[in-house]
Amino acid sequence: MLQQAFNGLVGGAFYALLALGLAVIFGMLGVVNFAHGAFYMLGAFGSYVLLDSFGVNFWVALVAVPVVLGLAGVALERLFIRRLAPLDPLYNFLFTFGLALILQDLVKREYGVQSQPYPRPALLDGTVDLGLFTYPAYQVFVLALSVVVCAAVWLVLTRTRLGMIVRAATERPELTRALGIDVGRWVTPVFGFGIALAGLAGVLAAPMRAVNPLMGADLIITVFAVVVIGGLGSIFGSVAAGFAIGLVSALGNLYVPALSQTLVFILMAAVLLWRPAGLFGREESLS
Amino acid sequence: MDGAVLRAQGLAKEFRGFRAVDGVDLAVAEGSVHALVGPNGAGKTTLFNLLTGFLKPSAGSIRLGEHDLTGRRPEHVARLGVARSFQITSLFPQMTPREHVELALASPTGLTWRFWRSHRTLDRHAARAMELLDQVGLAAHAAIPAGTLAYGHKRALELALALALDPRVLLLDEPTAGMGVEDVERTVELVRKVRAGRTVVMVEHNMTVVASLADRVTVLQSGRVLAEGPYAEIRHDPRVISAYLGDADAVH
Amino acid sequence: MIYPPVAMDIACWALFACALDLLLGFTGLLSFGHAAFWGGGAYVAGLVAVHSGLPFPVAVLAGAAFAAVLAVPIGYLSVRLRGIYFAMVTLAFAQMVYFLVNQWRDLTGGENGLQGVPRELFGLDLSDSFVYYYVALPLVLAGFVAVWRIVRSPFGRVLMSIRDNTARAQALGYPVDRYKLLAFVLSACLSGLAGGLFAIGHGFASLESVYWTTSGQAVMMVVLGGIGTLWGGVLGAALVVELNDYLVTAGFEGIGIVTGTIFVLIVLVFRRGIWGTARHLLETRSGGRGASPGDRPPGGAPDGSPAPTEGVGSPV
Amino acid sequence: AGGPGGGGAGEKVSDGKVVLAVLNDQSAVYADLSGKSSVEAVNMAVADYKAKYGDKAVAKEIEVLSADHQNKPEVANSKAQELYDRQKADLILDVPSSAAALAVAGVAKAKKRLFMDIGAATTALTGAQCNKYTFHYGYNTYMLAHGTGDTVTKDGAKNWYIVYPDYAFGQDMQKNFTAAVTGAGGKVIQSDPAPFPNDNFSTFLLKAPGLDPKPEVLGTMQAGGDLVNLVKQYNEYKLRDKGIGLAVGLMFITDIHSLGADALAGTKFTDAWYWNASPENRAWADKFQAKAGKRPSFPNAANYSAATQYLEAVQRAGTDDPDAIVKQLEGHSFEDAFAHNATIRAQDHLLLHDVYLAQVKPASEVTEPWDYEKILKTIPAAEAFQPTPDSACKL
Amino acid sequence: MLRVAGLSAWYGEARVLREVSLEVGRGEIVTLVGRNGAGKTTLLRCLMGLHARRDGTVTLSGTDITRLPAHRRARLGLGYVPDDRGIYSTLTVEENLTLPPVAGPDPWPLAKVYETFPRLAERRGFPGTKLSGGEQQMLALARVLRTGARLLLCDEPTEGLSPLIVQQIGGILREVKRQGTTVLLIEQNVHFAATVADRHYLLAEGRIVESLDNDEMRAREHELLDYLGI
Ligand SMILES: Nc1ncnc2c1ncn2[C@@H]1O[C@H](COP(=O)(O)OP(=O)(O)OP(=O)(O)O)[C@@H](O)[C@H]1O
Ligand SMILES: Nc1ncnc2c1ncn2[C@@H]1O[C@H](COP(=O)(O)OP(=O)(O)OP(=O)(O)O)[C@@H](O)[C@H]1O
Ligand SMILES: [Mg+2]
Ligand SMILES: [Mg+2]
Repeated sequence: MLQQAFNGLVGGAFYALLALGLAVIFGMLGVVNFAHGAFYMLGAFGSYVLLDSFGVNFWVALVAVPVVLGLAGVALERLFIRRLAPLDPLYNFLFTFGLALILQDLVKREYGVQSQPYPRPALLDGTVDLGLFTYPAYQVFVLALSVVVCAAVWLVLTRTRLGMIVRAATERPELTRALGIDVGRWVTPVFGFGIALAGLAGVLAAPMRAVNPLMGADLIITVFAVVVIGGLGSIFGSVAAGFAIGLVSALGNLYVPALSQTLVFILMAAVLLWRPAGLFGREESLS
Repeated sequence: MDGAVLRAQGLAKEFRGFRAVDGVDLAVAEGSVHALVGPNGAGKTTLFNLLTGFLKPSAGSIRLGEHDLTGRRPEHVARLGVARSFQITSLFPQMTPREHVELALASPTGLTWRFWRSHRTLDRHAARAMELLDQVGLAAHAAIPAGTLAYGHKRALELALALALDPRVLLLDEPTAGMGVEDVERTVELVRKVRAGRTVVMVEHNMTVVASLADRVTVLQSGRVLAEGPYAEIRHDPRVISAYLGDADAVH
Repeated sequence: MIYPPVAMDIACWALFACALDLLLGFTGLLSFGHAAFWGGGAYVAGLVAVHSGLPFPVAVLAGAAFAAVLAVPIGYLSVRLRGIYFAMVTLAFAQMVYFLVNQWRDLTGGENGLQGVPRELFGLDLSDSFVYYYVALPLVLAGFVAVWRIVRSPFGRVLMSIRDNTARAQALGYPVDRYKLLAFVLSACLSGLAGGLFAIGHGFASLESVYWTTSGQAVMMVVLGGIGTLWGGVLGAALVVELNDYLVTAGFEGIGIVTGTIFVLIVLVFRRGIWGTARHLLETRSGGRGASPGDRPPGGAPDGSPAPTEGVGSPV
Repeated sequence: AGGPGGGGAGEKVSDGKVVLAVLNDQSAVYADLSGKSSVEAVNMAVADYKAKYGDKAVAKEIEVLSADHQNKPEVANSKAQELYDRQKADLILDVPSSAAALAVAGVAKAKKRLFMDIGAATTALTGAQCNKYTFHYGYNTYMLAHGTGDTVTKDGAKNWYIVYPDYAFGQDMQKNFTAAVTGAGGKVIQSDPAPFPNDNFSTFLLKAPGLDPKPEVLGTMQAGGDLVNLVKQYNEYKLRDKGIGLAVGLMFITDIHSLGADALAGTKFTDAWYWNASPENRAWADKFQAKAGKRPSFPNAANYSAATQYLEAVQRAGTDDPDAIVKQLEGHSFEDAFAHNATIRAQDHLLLHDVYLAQVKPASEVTEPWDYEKILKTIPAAEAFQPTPDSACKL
Repeated sequence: MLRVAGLSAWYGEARVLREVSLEVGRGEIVTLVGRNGAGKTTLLRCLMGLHARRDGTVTLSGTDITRLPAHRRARLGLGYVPDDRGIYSTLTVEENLTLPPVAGPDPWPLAKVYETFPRLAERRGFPGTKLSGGEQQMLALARVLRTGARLLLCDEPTEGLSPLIVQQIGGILREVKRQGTTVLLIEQNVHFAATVADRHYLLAEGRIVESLDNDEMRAREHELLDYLGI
């Protein structure tokens, strides 16, 4: 049971990282990034390609892939997202939806739909004794890393001036410029960073999950639900909801398998009825 | 007070521990113009939001004549005859002023549920709409999208909309803010004209307007009623002077 | 000439897209869960046809009615939410319907789909797609007329005002949520009608029809044609279906690359969609300047796309 | 090609040519295990037929078409109509994914043209939804479950824990597997539905060792990406070391190729055909590799075989009239590169043939690319498939 | 300090500013008056670099800033108080205050801001748009004071404020003037304008029609009212 709970947290670690990236991007740019799952997939594929074609190992990939994807995110923001930013958020939602289709199929054309092999890093091949039970070392590593990353991001965004600027730039880009802040300079890296987080989750997934072009497509819907439960744009909420949903779905699989597919969505509907802005979302003022 | 159409009792609103409205008793006499004044942040707009159902009170009750308004939704309150204008303009940017007013005129008719009828049926309100726009001085701008109106014109449209509902009680939140003197005067005239047969409650910082229109003034401070009475009385109340008016005549 | 089964697909999708545009373009609600209604209509129409042997229009209308009924609870819960929240919640509800259809295998056939749906019309032989096409067309047309009528009704006017400024509409005495709900139900009903015709046309209802990609496809058609243009949806549907049909035999492996690229281009450069762009060009040509905003006018996007539906609390 | 009875009097082949259409998934999840490479296989069949009969060939002109159904039943359905009507297809081949296959079967019935399904697993094609013009060729859920369930249980693993994806295919597999295991004297301790698709199976894997009694085999009915996920995680939790073996309901050689042999080493499953099982198989596989650049999966081979048998039937019948062909195929027994000891059962149009129980080799024993399987035994045609036709099937 | 020459601006086809030229000296308070829709707001937006379709030149302390993006202008000491107040709902009151970077030699310390506007101190942890309309107006003004901007561009800063606060703002403007700050003010309230400002520009239909000093303004008040409707 405890072990199951722990296992739920490991699953939650992926949700949390993805939800965090999504929330950072949404919170700061007001963009719901449909392509987030695709970048997760690219993260996994990135590490596969590095290993397969260049013999670059997991540890290097862990750093290099997110960086590269982050840069891609920067370019993406500069070229496209920014243009759509002043319009209804719907347009960026749709833009990234199209982008997701493209990325997915580009990879599919190149590598086919079959899953690609990716070994666990040798260093983490063993198990760790956690006192109450032993657990695969790699999964413990995933959990730990994700907790650290999430905490760090949360601190930066809520406790620093950076977070403040980006929030302001999101809400009123024009006025923010008029107040002396070069909006573009701040928003772009944040977008890149959100994408990098998706990439990081992808790299972490490669050794334990099927690496194929479709790996992000369905996951993203669940992550949407997670983010909504946590409160769209709430950094803390998304991370907390990520871990919580991991936990709940692990236990759900165990006790009510018939509901396991719908559980997240039922939860989401329930949360929204009760708190329309999600668990940690900022409540809207009137009506 | 007898003859009060709108009556609030012990009305309070709390925002996360902050009491913006804190036990307000208010009785608005039928047919009167009642001004609500007070320093910024005193809770006037919040009180309006409570009275019109945009906020749910934390405590207290609201009655409109024989109806209990407490906790009702905004559209319901509007149906019962309480119309409001917004302090911060709130319009349909792509609709023309005329369409705005037509829509407001159609609201009580139930006509708008007919999804199988042509929208031309709304035209039956056109004449009345133009009349109202003319009253507020917008006739010349009747056909351009409201989003491109200058600020003062938007304020005038706000007023026309509230009037279109032909309400029993009209709540105006700073109807003259952002208007030039001429428009202010026109608005004062207008309110004077439309008050016939209805009750007006207005938030206003312009004491000239208050002086010329209001039968009674309620002064709010920190969510509570500080003083109440005719303007002539209130303006000399030392508490009101120190909390709100200051050396008012120097400015207005 | 367009091949009848393809033409029928286009007609059904077009109606679906128009029904969705009623919500997206005219009420400002982006539903990403309309597959639930299209698919729900498909399954119910299929089930009625399979088990009752009634003429197909009856089955199709039953599907539409079911979609409308299904839309009541879903709509009731969702219309209270705004903007992107609404999109995500409808998506979630549709996924619930999807899983339900998948798991309720005895009734729906699960993943295998509901197979062997007959096309029955008083003994008329409809097995030929040509015949079916012409027999079913009036129903589709009736659907279009309904959408067109709704948009140009007093009710439609209120929807547009809700789209532009919800709080204001409320203050004018309009019970906003109820209007939104009725719009949602009408839109769902017409989507169900389209889905039912589609299912009868193909002779089966598939799980695919309730999957979120179906919702995505419909949204794409609307955007391609032009949000809030109504007829744009027809154009979008025709293009998407034809394009898919072409790609199926073109031997090109990346269908997503093509559709995705088109989508992205539309969003980036032809935001008004095809119909919207054409209409705009026509308007500017004929000297009708209307309001041609240079900068961003306050509120709503310049191109007739829905303004973000924000409440009173939003900064002005 | 052309409609039934189409073509002028005395003309044996409608429109003067025979049209074969491969309708399968060329862009979605099943693209790799069959897809375009199966089109290649069908081309090989055509070439072989022409070479074999030369001038005597009834089908002088043969055209091979292909279309991508993207794994969507609607697309499969529309495309099938178009293929039969406009492109004058005489035969549609492959159609993986049961939903699409059933949809095409409906079209075949309505248009009275032939359809030989290879990729789909559902027994409904030869059961409730069977029809005169539809044939099921290669494998089905019964054969997969019984081959593995029965043999593995008889080999000593009595206690099973089954995890299956919660959709039609998975549910069918679970039912068939349970029947097979129980029939062989084993016991299914528990079977759990898993979400589909799913990327995290740890709940089930953690639970397995704690079941009472402890299962000896974990039977998984997952396919494609889900299977890969499950196996990766199975290894991570080191269940094999804990005495829980792995049996897979449905596995294609492409799955082994993508996971690497070591990840699956020791896993048992039923394979409809294996390229390196016999010199004959291998000979054909070499020819295939020369064209397609890779070793064939069993659907590749089955497509070749189905096309060949169809053309042979045309040759025997002397016409491409569908009803005549059906008569030729029903009850026909034959032997080719794919099908050994094969018969097409007349009552339900199911192809019965020998299949293999296979085990994945550890990487150390893999001697050449794609050399992943050790054939444990051949399951004879009579045992491999349902012994009696489904009574729901009325042709 | 500020020199504007030949400024024109358009919304689509409609020209709303026509060849506007004006000058504001260092340490001066100058108001722009004119009826609703005259183009006052548009003029400020042009000065701030927020309006794309414009023509003409703008010079700040001898530097040509016509082509500079808005944020560079702000860095040069332009402080903008928009007519809609421009308060961020996602930022707290205090964050709203500290958001813009310091842009002048002697910015107001936060303590001084709070001392001047005690209401803001009370609500410092609340989201900015949860403030009342008047409080938001104070916040918008306080925000640019804190940056120490050298030239304030204020679009109707007294709108919706209580008489007491209006007097207070008058005091503040006079004080910043003493410190050498320049102010360009849009004002509908002629009395108020006359009490704080040195000079006035009259704007009508996108043109500067007159430039008046305080005495002229007072003397011709009635004539102006009739003529311009202000
Ligand atoms: N939704 C809300 N959440 C939190 N605080 C609020 C909210 N709405 C209003 N307040 C606070 O309640 C107090 C009263 O606000 P209100 O808008 O009623 O003032 P007001 O009297 O109308 O002032 P003004 O004359 O400046 O418009 C203010 O301090 C404001 O900050
Ligand atoms: N976004 C826009 N699109 C088209 N026209 C506009 C737009 N914004 C303003 N206008 C027009 O430009 C003219 C000048 O507007 P501006 O806002 O500058 O006036 P103003 O003098 O500030 O008025 P007020 O005192 O009411 O605020 C007005 O006629 C207005 O209708
Ligand atoms: Mg107020
Ligand atoms: Mg202005």
